[in-house]
Amino acid sequence: MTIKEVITVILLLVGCFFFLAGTLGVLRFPDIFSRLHALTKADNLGLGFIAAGMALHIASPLAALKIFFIWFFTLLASSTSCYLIARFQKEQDQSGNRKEGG
Amino acid sequence: MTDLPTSPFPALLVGLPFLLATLSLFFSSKGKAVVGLIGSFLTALLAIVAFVEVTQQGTVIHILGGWEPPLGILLRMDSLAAVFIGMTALVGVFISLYARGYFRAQEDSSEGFPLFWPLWLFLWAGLNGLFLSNDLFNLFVTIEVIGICAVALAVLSGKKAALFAGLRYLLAAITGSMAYLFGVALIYGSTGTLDLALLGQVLEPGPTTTFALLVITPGLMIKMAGFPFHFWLPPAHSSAPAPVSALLSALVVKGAFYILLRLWTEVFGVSLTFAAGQLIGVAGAVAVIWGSWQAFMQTSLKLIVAHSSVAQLGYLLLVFPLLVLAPGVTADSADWLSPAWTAGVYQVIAHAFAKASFFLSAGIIIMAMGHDRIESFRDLAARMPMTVMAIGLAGVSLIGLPPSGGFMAKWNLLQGIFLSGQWWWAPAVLGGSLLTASYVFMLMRLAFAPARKKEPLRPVPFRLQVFALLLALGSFLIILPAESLIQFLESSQIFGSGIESIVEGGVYGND
Amino acid sequence: MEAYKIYSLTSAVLFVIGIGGIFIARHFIKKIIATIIMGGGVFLCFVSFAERDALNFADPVPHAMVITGIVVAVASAAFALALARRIYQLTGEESFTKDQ
Amino acid sequence: MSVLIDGILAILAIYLALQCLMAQRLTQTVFLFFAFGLALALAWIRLGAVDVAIAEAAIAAGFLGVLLLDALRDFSPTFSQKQKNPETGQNPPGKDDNKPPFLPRLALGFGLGLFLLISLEAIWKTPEGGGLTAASEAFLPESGVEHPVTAVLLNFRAYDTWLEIGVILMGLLAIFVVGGIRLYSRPFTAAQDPLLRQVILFFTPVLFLFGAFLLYFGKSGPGGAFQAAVLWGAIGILLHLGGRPVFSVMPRWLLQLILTMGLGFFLLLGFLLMATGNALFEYPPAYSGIMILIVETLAAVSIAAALTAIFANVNLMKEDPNQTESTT
Repeated sequence: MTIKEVITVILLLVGCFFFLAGTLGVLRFPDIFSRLHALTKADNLGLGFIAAGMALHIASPLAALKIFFIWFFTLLASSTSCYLIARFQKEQDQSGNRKEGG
Repeated sequence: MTDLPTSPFPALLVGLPFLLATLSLFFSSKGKAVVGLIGSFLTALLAIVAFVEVTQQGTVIHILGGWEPPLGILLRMDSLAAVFIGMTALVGVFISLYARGYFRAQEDSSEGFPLFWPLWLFLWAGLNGLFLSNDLFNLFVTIEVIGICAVALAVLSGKKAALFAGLRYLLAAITGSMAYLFGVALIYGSTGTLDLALLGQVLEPGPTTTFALLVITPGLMIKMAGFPFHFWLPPAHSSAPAPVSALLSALVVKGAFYILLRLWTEVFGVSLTFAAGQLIGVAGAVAVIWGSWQAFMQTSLKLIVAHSSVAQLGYLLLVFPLLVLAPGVTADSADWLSPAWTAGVYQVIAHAFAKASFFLSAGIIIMAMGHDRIESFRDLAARMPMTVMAIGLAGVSLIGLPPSGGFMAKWNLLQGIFLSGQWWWAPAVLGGSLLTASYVFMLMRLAFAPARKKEPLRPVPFRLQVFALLLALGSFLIILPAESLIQFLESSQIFGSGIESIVEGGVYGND
Repeated sequence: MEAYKIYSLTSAVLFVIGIGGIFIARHFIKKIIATIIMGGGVFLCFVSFAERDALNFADPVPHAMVITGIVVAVASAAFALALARRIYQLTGEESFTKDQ
Repeated sequence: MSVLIDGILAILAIYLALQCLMAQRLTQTVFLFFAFGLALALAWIRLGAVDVAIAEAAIAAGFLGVLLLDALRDFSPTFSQKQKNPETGQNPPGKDDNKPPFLPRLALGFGLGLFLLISLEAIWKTPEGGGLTAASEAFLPESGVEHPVTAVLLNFRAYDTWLEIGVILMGLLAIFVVGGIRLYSRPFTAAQDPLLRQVILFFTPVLFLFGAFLLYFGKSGPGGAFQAAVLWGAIGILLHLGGRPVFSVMPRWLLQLILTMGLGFFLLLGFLLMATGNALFEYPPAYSGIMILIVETLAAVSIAAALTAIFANVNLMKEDPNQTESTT
């Protein structure tokens, strides 16, 4: 086992750990904001580690670039949708509060 | 099969209505109707030319893309396909003519009506494609084309009842085609070919083939509203606009029947048992009695006609037990095969003409009275003689009285039943005719009864009544060329062939 | 056991789940999804046989058929969905009632 | 090890399908449907069907999922009204009263179980038919493309593909029928969010490029018209959601042309070839590569437009309150 493979395995394991943590967070956290937090932050980090691990494993610059783009687009899409969901929820909460208050 | 004469007509028969339908999308509402009408005439003309070509050359084929089966797809126009295409053309032209007048008379009520034309031409292309297809997967695509167009046409009015019925119809149709596709997957997995002619040679009996039969047959029976799966038909057919009801019951359900007939006789011969034929026969017999009884119990005209479709489709199912030969009987010695096939083909054609005429007449009556409840039919004969006559003639054909096409079908069916010794189907045929006679005569009695107070009738374009009457007359005229038609049909390999059940035993009889 | 067998057996299970869903599920959307699940089972059956028949590459004909089938199934499902939404809009019904 | 992965994936797909149909809330159903589609896509990858995986993920899970999600805006309010306690996901006890009676359910369950056993036996005992791999491989050099699936779709069995493109158009027409044909008459009011707009603007060229890549790459590898079409359709949907409904600013004839040109060109080319003495869709080998590419490109644009129109129309149905009165 070369040092490269060891690093790959470690990166993949760390990535899986973050995914697991993120999933656990989605399942166990109480409200939508903290769930979103778990989902986007931990999962994106996990995906990043796994992408890094795979890039190292394949070890070709073109493939590494492709993998980077996969990670980058996922990051962009998930952060945008997280923001939109959070905003929607906040607006709903505010209008709900207003209704209850008035 | 690839050494048969090639002809461009099969490809044109699918391509032309497709192209015209696409073209009609570019036009305004009025232009759509004009293009649609011209398209109907052109397609019908092409169908007639192709029919003549088949009478002269025998079976013609078109190898699509130049790739021979099993890799490619082959369109095959034998005499059976030619007869079905010709029937579609004749009935289709009359319905198109009627639809033009019908939709023009109520142009204000719904904005979806102009889309009738492209959808109907797409449907026509799908039907032609289905009759010509010789490939299991291509058949799936064509029944999906037909299914989507048929449901879209059925919900054309946008009314609540039509939408519910349409969704039910669509879900049933998707379920049916998915079940069919599952069978196709298994057949492809076990043989590596999709071509019907090749499959007939290479398909081996075994649990896979039997299971494929077990999913394909109910799947197609859902699509043709065979007995336990007929639930979607009456609401869908009765809530659609009149020309659409006519299309759906005269042509669309026949497509699935055609596939079933082809598959049973050409492909599944190896795994069919006598009992399987009997089982589908029972479904047919129950459908005949149940459908006719339900039709008798209805109080509105369109529901009567729709339920009567269930019964008339039951007669088609009754053909199958005659085609499956008992163990030990060969197709050469079975002299009831020819009457059984004649009965099947004539039932399809006669029902197409009669039912189309019936639904178009119902549309006329709704247009005149504003509703179709039969208690206000009193004295209709004096006020709308042509329409009542069309209903009467169509009814006579449905009952099967001579000299109608329906008589030809039922007489041959009875002949086949007695020649084959399967006398137990006879009561169903006779009982069905009796019940049909009951509701047709009930309608006639009402139409001729004097009325105490007359409802005012709105005027109906004269042309519409003529088209309905012509279709009803058509269901009588079709017996004139009977002899040459049967001779023509016998030139195809499939007509008159029986299914020699090799395996003995139960329905699931390969063990 | 070869890998394709696992999937071809799964296909039967998915098909049955789909059929059951069409009968038992009440809400329109669930019925529509059930047809897609049923289709998924059928397509899995095709593709697993393609994998079994692989030489230099997997059998392309089932792949092509499945792509066609997916598109056709989605078109039908989209139509069914439009019908369901329209029904809900007009009547407020989300499932078939007894009299309809 | 690989059997383990396949087994887990199979169990996951079955579990998700069951959960999807048994979920209490519609939202759960739809999201589990996404998950089910992705599980199936993984299964396709495991089976070496990359084209199918892209198609499944993009069309079945992606596009249909988006439509279902959009439909939730209609359905979910009443559903949460019926269900008093949506947060916990618990079912209130009074909800089960409209379930069908016990005996038919038992009979149905029994029948389905029996059917499952028979089907498992049939699949287990399926003889090896050999498929058409050898035939496709033999004719692949003559087809004009190097990727076998594209060769089957666009050349060997082009007829099915042509009909299928027709089915999409018919589906669109059918949805018009349901929603009324006053299409694109109303502008869609989109979320006015600066971030969303910027992200959509960023994704538009990316998706376009990626779609074009898939389209061109379909000649030699997984990809092709349908996959590209969904990506391009996604552009249309995103622009629509971001407040730039492309179709509403387009003249009607242009829209109709875009919607029908894939189908029309496919067929007209076929007729042209027939006029020169070939069969329908019989491409001369020397030109088949370029012909297939043109057909694919136009078909992809048409399908993309149709997908966008399906989405936009389903949306518009909701915005149109005065139709309700006119047709009831």
